[in-house]
Amino acid sequence: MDFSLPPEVEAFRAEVRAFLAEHVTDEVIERAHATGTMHDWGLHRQMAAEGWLSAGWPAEFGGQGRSPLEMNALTEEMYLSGAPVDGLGVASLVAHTLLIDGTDWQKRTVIPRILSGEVMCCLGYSEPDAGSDVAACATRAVRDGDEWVINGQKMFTTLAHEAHYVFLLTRTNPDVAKHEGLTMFLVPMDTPGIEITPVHTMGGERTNITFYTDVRVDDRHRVGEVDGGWKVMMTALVFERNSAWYGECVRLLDTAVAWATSARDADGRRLIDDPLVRERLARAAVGNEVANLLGWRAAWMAAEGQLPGVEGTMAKLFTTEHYQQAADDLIDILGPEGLRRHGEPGAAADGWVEATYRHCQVTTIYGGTSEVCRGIIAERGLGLPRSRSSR
Amino acid sequence: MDFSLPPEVEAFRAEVRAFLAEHVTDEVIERAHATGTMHDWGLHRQMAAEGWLSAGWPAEFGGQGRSPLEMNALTEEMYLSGAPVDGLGVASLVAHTLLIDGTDWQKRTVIPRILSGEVMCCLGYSEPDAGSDVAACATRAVRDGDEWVINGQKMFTTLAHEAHYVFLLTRTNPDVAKHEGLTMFLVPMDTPGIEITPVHTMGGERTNITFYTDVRVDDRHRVGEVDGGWKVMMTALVFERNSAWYGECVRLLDTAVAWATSARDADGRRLIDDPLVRERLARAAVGNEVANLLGWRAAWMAAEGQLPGVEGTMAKLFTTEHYQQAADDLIDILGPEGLRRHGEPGAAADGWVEATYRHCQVTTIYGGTSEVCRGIIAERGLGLPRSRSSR
Amino acid sequence: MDLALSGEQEALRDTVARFFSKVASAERVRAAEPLGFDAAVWRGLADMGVPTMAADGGATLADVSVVAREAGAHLAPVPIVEAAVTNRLLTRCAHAVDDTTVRTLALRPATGGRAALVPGGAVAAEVVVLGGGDLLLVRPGPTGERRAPANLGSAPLADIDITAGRRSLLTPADGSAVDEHARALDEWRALTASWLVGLGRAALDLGVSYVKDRRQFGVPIGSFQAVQHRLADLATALDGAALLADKAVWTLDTDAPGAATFPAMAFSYCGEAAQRAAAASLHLHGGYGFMEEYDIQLHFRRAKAARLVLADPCRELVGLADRLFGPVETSTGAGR
Amino acid sequence: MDLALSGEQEALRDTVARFFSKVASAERVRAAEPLGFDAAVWRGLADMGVPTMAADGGATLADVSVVAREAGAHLAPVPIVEAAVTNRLLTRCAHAVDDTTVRTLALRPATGGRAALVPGGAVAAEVVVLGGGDLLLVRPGPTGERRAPANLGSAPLADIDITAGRRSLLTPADGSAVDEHARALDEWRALTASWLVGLGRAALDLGVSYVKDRRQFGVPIGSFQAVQHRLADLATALDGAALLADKAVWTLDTDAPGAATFPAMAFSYCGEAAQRAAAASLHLHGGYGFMEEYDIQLHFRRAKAARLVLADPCRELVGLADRLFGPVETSTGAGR
Repeated sequence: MDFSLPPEVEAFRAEVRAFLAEHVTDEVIERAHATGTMHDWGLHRQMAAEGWLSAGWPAEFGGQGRSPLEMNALTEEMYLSGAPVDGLGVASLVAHTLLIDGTDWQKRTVIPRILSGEVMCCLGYSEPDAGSDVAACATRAVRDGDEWVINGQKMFTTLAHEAHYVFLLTRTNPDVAKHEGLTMFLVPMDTPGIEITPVHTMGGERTNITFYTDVRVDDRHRVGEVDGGWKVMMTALVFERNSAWYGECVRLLDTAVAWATSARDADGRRLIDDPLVRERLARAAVGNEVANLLGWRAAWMAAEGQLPGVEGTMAKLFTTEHYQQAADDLIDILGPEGLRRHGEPGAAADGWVEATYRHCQVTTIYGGTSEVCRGIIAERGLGLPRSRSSR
Repeated sequence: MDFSLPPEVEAFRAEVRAFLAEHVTDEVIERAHATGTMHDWGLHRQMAAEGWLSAGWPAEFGGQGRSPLEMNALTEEMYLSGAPVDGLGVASLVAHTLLIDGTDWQKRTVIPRILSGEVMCCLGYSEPDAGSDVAACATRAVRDGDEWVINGQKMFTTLAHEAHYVFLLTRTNPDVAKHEGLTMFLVPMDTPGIEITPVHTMGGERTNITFYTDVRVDDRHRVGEVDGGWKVMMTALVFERNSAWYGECVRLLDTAVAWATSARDADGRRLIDDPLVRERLARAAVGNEVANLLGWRAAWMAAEGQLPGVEGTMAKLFTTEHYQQAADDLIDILGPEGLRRHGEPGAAADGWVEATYRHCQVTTIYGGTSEVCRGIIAERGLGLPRSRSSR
Repeated sequence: MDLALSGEQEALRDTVARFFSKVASAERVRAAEPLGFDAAVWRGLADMGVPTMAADGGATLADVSVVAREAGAHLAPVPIVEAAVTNRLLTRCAHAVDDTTVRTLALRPATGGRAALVPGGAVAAEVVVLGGGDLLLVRPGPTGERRAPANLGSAPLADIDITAGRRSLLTPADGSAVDEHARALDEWRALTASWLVGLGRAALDLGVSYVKDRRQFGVPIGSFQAVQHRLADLATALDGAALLADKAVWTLDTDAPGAATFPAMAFSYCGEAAQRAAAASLHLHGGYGFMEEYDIQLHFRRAKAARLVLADPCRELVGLADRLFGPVETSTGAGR
Repeated sequence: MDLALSGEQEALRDTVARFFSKVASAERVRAAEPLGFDAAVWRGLADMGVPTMAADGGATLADVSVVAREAGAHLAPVPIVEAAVTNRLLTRCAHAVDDTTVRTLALRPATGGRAALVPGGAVAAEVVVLGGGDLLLVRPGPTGERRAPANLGSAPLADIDITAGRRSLLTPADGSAVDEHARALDEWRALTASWLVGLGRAALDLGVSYVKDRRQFGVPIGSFQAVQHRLADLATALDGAALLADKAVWTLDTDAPGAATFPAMAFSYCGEAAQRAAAASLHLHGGYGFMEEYDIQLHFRRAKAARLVLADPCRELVGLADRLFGPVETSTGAGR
């Protein structure tokens, strides 16, 4: 066994770290925090210019052919830097899915523009009545000659207000089993009939509801077969970056440790010297390492040519549940002063623990809820009989 | 609101406490611990002589007509004393059930002998394939004139080796829905064809498997209607004493506090002065009070003429889960010395925390598993739709 | 033993609940953010005489607890627990009180001339502060001038400068200033515990309603066993919490033996139960739980904030240990 | 990065697993209670050269970890981790070692002439003890004379009287006696973490098999969502634990930067994961889980005992904090 990363991965990591140290300025972080939009066009295009949007892509797409280990290092460094990179994640997921399930035209016209940082995508899966049960999708697409006419509504269309395309799951056949009548489209956001309503969340992030009224798209925007949308969904799921939150966990702990080291109690003792504080910080540190290892295991398996389906799910489940537990413990150690929000004078830890406590709650929902993750691990990992209550 | 007990309850409690202080000697406790039989004939008959086996019974049965509050005080004191009283609980449950569902002959001949401490009962519900799903009972009873012929096997027939009767659930009709073909019997244990195999458990308690081979009993031993056994079961369930473990939780905490007050660390500090020890002791103390209040609420509701079905279930669930959590935390504070068993020279807390850690595990199983309890609370208490996976 | 509300208390509960449903609806609670104060709600409670009802011996803490629980259930944007406790404290100092004035107390002694994060401090006309061993009544000047820092619970917290504004020394009739402040703080703990039970049960109700209505995979998600078991544990914890809060209030009203321990136990346990219930309910809402327009996020933020405004919950438990097991022995030298 | 066992390690694992399956079956484990030692198992491992394999540089701790994990999975009644660590320590003290002799070390320094509850102490011919700042090799005389107190884990613990029997002073080649003991203790932590992962996964497997077979209400109880979710969380925790234990061993083998922290992290986390897995599996067995004749109670008792034999787990976490965040500042006077 060898837990060290190959020199070329460490070298790449150092390069990325140096870049991020320069470009992920406090201003970038503050702007994302203030707007709730976890995407920064400036940073995004600088990263594209470095070739890192396409770092994991083959040379024929202008990529650098980076390995899964290098890509994991890149993701980890981005999150460790605090960069707002939700947009990059979605763009990458859509591009990868197009590479597998897209048409030649899509590969030729859309992928290069995503990888160059020119265009941004958003995901249109969830609906008011289709959350974890995403196949319950009711947004209708009806064929009309070479076009499709789309009507419906999508929830949580994060980044819709910045995106050029929505990766849209629709129902094209209501008369078959629910997984078998779905079709995926990549719809330009400037198509008439699309409306965006902002949705503000407890964590400060902005998301959107998107409405689709008689939206007409050419059939060339269809991704995959007619009624083959579920297969495309499954492809896309593989590219969810499940260990991304490890970097956020580290930022949280670093913030809390720095605070506890400088803050003193009424008797002049450093807070970090209180056994009850030390115990919780240590527990958070252990969880962070477990999260880190579960994430790297999945990346390593991918590098070995294996499909880390269950293992990636474990990394996602563990990391996000641990993140919430740690935020809960660490805001407690701040005491009353931990209540002040970021930007308030004198806020403990500059209010970042408070912000994290609100933000982290959503991480067990998107990219597969903890309940869905547990079901996958139980059935696919442990081979337990399919639960009668989950599907 | 008034959380004080009425003077007559406090007076009764004081009387019980004085009695138990005298009769629940170390010898009684040690003997129960050594044999694993949580029943002591000496103590049992002394309690009968005081009239406390029938304390809650009307005068016509020689009872004292004690209220549910007085009876809760009695139970609480018995458990606080560390007395081995499983037998008393089962005897009382069977007697109460007979009072409601028994025949005149059963009421006349069996109840008085139970209440006088002369005879003991055991419960024959569980089977190898019928645990929480007790209605899956396969032990067959077949009518033969005025007699029934019983064949089958029962698990966890605790106290069978001391009991005069087994309260035996049987299947009399295999052709109807599983709840509708059951019949209850009160079978004398000296009936030919009953065999008892001891079963030893991790907690030190002895239980039994009982085998029934062509056991012939007269129809007068049938309790309730033919095929009406499920109704009798439901009656009996009401008389499970669900808050009994509170007393054990108090004994556990008292033991740990006494130890932590006398033990000192390498620096000569009392263990109880360590914040990490104090925190866990305080947490256990809070849980004990919650357990106490949930138990008393159920008793108070019964005293008010209400049926505390969900509330009794909550008391059972909370108290036993808390008991396990507390035992887990409190054995930890003892450190390595907590590993020595009772009877070993120098064992921390005389080994009682170690013994409790093993013993308490069973409390979330018998008298309704935590899973069954949660289902009851969810469906009956919260009105959630029946789970497709639990029944 | 009587674990039910009295007839009068039931009537009070119903009156207050009706009032809050009308005047402190979720829309109004949201509209009162970020400050967390609604003058109309305060006026309504003042008209009912709630702030001083237990100050003059006319009502008990148990009566205030009935109001506090409804206030928690509706997240009513008023520092009613603080006012009730402070008015009692002032009365024990022979200081006149009234229902109109918003009053509060600093939970922790002032340090460096400042009482930090006083609940209700951003909207109170009078603040009782323990400073230098004395009880001070501080009138910090117009509320507009006070800094009300944005905070997790959207509560009207403020740092009170006890060197500015008018202030006067309070003299308790019996007991020291420190003891009387400790007494007020335990009353605050017990009543806030009750407030947290109200919040926790309301959060649980939101969760239960949601899972009964919300369908996924063709069935209500409330029929999923994992959902059911989680809610059953929370319902049990909240029933225990309600009993513990009720008993804490009762021990204070009757000066029962548990008066030294139950308020701290109740505050600790009710806070934990409420926080767990709000968190679970939020998560059972899926993505909707995080949307500002859904109510459960209001409960979620306030549950944690109401615990934390006093102290790190672990520190509270250690403080409880002092009451339960006696103080830490200081004679032996250095510790770890 | 390579997270797989080497070909040699796979072969070692398979060999050892086959050996344990035959010689350390559950029946044999049970028969070895209460002492917790089976001489035939020891002899088998000695014949394979396991006790000294990592003492002479011929094998790594990672190789021993492969054996330790299988030993934990089978609850093999031998102090193999202790022996391997002690033989390495003795080698660093230029003291000859061999595979036949059962050796162990006292985890905590001796006090009052006694090393308390030494793992393997009841059956070891040689015990290394840190006493008065020195490393002592104690030969406590025939095992029959030693008191092996009955204990939760049915482990061959004993109190070692370091004033009786023969003893000699050990002199480490480099580093102080205290440092070398600390090093051995971290090796013990890392290998015991691996042992605990083996135990935890075996316990989980028992639980998974049971819920697949056991039918109630007409279906396997493994189809109940609450059961599934509980097992999924445990499987995840145990995978994390396995990675953490592997990394801890690797940091020691390679003297990587994490060598000062990972062994303690692994011991803490793997112990918790193993204990949770054993407890959950026991409870999923219903009443059968408590029967002595079912195997899961063997795992349940040993999981807790293996953690506790070192120290209160909370104290271990605080010790880990010292490594992660530096020692507690002692300059400022009295604490709370």
